[in-house]
Amino acid sequence: MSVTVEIGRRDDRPPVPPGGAGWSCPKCHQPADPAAVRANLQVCPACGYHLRIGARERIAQLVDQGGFRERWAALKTLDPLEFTDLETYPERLREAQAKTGLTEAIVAGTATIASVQCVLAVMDFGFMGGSMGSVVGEKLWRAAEMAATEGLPLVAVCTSGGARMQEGILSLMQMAKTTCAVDVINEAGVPFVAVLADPCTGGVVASFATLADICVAEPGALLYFSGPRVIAETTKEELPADFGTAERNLALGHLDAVVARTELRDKLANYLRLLEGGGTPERIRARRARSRSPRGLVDATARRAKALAAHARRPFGRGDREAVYTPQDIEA
Amino acid sequence: MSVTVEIGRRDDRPPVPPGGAGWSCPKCHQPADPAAVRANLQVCPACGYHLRIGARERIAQLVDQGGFRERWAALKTLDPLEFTDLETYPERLREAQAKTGLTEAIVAGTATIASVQCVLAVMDFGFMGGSMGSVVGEKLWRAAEMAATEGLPLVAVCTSGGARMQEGILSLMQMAKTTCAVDVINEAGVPFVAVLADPCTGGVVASFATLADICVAEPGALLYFSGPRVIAETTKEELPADFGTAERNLALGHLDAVVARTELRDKLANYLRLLEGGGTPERIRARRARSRSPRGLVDATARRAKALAAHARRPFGRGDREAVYTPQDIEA
Amino acid sequence: MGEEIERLSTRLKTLRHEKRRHDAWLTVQIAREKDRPRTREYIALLIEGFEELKGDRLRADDRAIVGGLGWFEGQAVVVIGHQKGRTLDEQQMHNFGMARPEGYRKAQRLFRLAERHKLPIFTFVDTPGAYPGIAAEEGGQARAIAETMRNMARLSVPVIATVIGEGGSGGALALAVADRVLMQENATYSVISPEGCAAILWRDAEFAPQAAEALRPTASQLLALNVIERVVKEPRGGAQNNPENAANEVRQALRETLAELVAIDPAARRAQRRERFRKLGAFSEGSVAGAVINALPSLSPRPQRDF
Amino acid sequence: MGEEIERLSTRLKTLRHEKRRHDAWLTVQIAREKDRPRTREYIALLIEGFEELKGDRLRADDRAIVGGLGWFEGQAVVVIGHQKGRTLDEQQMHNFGMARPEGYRKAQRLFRLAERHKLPIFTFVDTPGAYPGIAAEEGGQARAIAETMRNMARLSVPVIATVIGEGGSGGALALAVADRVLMQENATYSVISPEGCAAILWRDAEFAPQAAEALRPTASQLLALNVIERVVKEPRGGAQNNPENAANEVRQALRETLAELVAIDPAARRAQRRERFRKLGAFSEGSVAGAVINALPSLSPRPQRDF
Ligand SMILES: [Zn+2]
Ligand SMILES: [Zn+2]
Repeated sequence: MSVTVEIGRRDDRPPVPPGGAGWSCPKCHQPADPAAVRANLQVCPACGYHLRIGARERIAQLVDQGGFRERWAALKTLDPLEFTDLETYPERLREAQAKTGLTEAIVAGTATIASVQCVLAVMDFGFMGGSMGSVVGEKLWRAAEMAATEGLPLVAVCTSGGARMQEGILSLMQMAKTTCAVDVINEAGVPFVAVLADPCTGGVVASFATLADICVAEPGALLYFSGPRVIAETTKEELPADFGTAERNLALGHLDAVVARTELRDKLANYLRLLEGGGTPERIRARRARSRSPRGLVDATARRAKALAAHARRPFGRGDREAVYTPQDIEA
Repeated sequence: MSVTVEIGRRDDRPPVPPGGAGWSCPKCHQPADPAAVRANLQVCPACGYHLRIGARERIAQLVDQGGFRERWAALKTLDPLEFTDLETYPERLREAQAKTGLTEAIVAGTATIASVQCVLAVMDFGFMGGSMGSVVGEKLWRAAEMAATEGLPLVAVCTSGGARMQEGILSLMQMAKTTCAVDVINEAGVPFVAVLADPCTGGVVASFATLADICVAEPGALLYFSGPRVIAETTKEELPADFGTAERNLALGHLDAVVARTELRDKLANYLRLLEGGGTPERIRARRARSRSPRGLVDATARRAKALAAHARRPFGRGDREAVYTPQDIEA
Repeated sequence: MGEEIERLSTRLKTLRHEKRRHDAWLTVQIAREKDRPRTREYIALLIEGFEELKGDRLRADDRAIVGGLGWFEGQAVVVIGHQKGRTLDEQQMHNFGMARPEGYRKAQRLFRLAERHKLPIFTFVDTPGAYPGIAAEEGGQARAIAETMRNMARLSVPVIATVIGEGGSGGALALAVADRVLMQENATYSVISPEGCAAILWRDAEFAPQAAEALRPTASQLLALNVIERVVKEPRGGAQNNPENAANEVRQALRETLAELVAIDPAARRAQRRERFRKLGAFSEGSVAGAVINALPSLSPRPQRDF
Repeated sequence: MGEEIERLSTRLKTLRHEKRRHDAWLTVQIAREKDRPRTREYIALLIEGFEELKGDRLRADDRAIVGGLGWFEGQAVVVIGHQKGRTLDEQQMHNFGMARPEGYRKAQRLFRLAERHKLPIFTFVDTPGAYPGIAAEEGGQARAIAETMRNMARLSVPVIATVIGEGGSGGALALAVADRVLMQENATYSVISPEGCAAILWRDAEFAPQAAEALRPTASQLLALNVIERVVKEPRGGAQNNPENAANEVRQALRETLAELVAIDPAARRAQRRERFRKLGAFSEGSVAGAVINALPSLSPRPQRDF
């Protein structure tokens, strides 16, 4: 039922940073060569400002060469509420599709990140503000289910303005649905790592994204449930200048780390290997067999190969169980 | 091995409030008839100030007539560290025993509280400041184990200045030991209710006492881990006037309720019945059989009898399990 | 005559449309009605021997959420609900039913209590939404809501949520990841308030009635979308006109629903709860003819009452 | 001659007593030595690919406790420890290793991560005690410590605690409800600081050396009391004189202890952990002759080293 699409190591249509040839950083205003900015993963070489990137470019940055197979690309949103504001929902969808070349605000599939196989789901803020409707929820569910079934870790790169109002209550229900998807993951004992990119707000940050085993954000990313405008209108409180930034969230205990985009790929691979370090010998053997496939090891560095070997050595001992969670396992 | 002692409904040596015949409240300074104060459970009739009471008087206030059998009374503290400061530890123990008529800072046994059978452990601040040493820890362990084994709820009335320094590291270890005792209780799925009386501090409030299913305190009770003197010395911070009070702790989310001593008995019975309301039909039948013994129902009021009947009706449904906890069940 | 038919048909369509809008907006008004019974009123009318249990065991007791233990028809239950209050003083004390992270964490710790002692859980949903304050945000509002949902999803005990007023956004859903969601006839439940939706999509909050219509927030509409299981009748004009009668309708719905849930094995109940939320959504899986998944029943609004 | 024997014998007793006091107090000084390696140093020396994981997921990241994931000899482990810091700036940043409730809750959430992914846990204990501040108290210090202990007790994964400096009171114990407790030769572990004990019992903090002797806080004394399982050797004069060597001793102890624990079934391991703490205490059960329970081995302090 699902359609698979190959995306190369480098996106063949990388978004040129705003301004084209005469680009200068929106933060530090330093001019830079767009090609150099692209080569620096769309991060300003002068000040480290992280530009927003689309789902396909993100995938290209993270995965090994040829290391992504898209799944569930045929899933299409319906218009269950026949929603019309100033435009109809189908009109808005068509515009978003034309603008991004995507069918929905999320792209998901199987991936290899620095030789570690995983399921990867990446959101795209350019598609209706990365809003979460039925298709985003369903793809996340399927990604989680595949991770659980195949014993693969799940990586989600999240950027979203929140729920998709045009699907009304059903968009709200995606918060519960994706939360249940995390429960599926936890029950299977497979790792789940979330990367929050600018901006990540509303229903996404208040559901699956912040329930990951490890939750990191890109520098400067804005993260909040209620936005500054709503807060100001409702409470008249004055917001701190760095309200909602990744750095502030880190200090407030809500993130494991802030990770620069240039380090993200290696960090993700290390996180995944470490979290799998406690799996059963069976699972590790299975994983190892998969990782030995030629493609998986193409660009593995010596360090990674060493970690992989160490990973395989790891005996955990007897009595280790696959299913970690029980119905009674209500944790904070 | 354990010795049982009967304590009557009313203590035959009730502590006269300080000042004897000419008593006046240490808080509101209103004079009152000592007998009236005793009849009011050692609570000032004018302002509601709760006087400190010893373990035996507390038990007499809480249990039904003839409804307490002391257990483990023969447990005696050793002097494992041969501890000597200005006095030896054995000397301090003898003084405390002479002063209180107790062998240790805790009295424990089986009890009937407003017709509800339970295991009851009551601390005594008069015995070396209610400090927790090896015997306090062991009695709590045995009380918890009996509760778990017999399917009885545990009620602990806690008042303590903290760990007993004269037992050195072994007193510290009682924090871990009593915490493990709570785990025994939780694993068995039996209710545990703690009452914090003035003062309850240090190692007791940082171990079993605050891990109860329901944790209430008496009005005005002081509750803290580190005391005002230590805080002032270490941090030079100025303490709020109501620092550590039960009322402030309630507002800070650390207590379920503040319960006046005059309502404590009925509240405890209601809490225990409610928490047992989800037990298996088998356990309820067993409890009901016990509760039907003549003594158990002697002073049951119509309301209590009704609640008891309702309690027995309660069908929970299939698939209900005795052991609620699994090793994986790490909760907040 | 064909022209006249067309003209009348258009007119009828317009009128039906206007009636839908009127009905949706009217329901929003009733759901917010100041005198409407709140969680505490329902607790007083439905629960015997209620013992309130306060606090999140971390740093605060959030009065926008009330919780405790009590007897429902002889069965001990844990009850948790948003509390709005009726008078202005009460409303301020309860922060208009807008919970902070501390409130959601109080709910979580009461879930654990229920789970440990195998007590069914009733939640009452009545909130404009989670509180959008700086301290609430920085105290982890997002994750508090997410965790509350996840912990509800994991419960092995039966959970029934009843929407009794406004079911506003994630702040409402956090108490509604239940086995069954009941909803009073005049309650609403939506992803965003009509005013908020209008301000964003129409760029003018005055279009709230239009947004209310578009969001389909009423009980009968949500029943058609499978988002709730049951509409609970209210006295004519709304629950505030006869709270006892309203409570009796809720009581009957809770009794029947609980009996249904108790008959299910806990593990199966939990699996079904997850499946319930898994199924919510409307999408098709392209290329394959007839492979439309999660198609919905007709949404044509049925008239619910006459005013 | 009998008189001379008595005189010499008394003199010897006094000298031995003074030596014990001297040794205890000296160990307290070494345990607090500013240049002594701290948790971060041991992580750097023992753990490969360490990834620090911050935050309690509630409201703060307490820098008095550091935690994360890393490889220990090819096995992924979760590491959690008090962090004191060495320079004054570092010490202030880490609040001298005195954790707030946020720190203990960070430890708890890392326990959950370890449990979910079946990773063994290493803790490093090095704190004068939990932070005694108003906000810490009011933020639930007492329950945070209690919960941390309970959650450690419940873990099904292996847990090894190593006391590497000061093991001060409940704030230390909160990270030491472990399957095995290791302790460096010059570390201390006690219910209260010698100064605090002296201030209360001698009514004068100047009697700290006397209190240090009375509390028996040294590794060899605690081994005799069954409070720890193993004394880890240090380089002559203390770990600060050769951190690599000190770390290698810790590495060997951790390796051997982990191997021992991994061979035990998780449920049995958890039961044994509970039993370990259950047995700690010294009491007799009166009337019955010979019924002395938990009698201890001789406490006569054995000389550990020459200075
Ligand atoms: Zn720049
Ligand atoms: Zn008075």
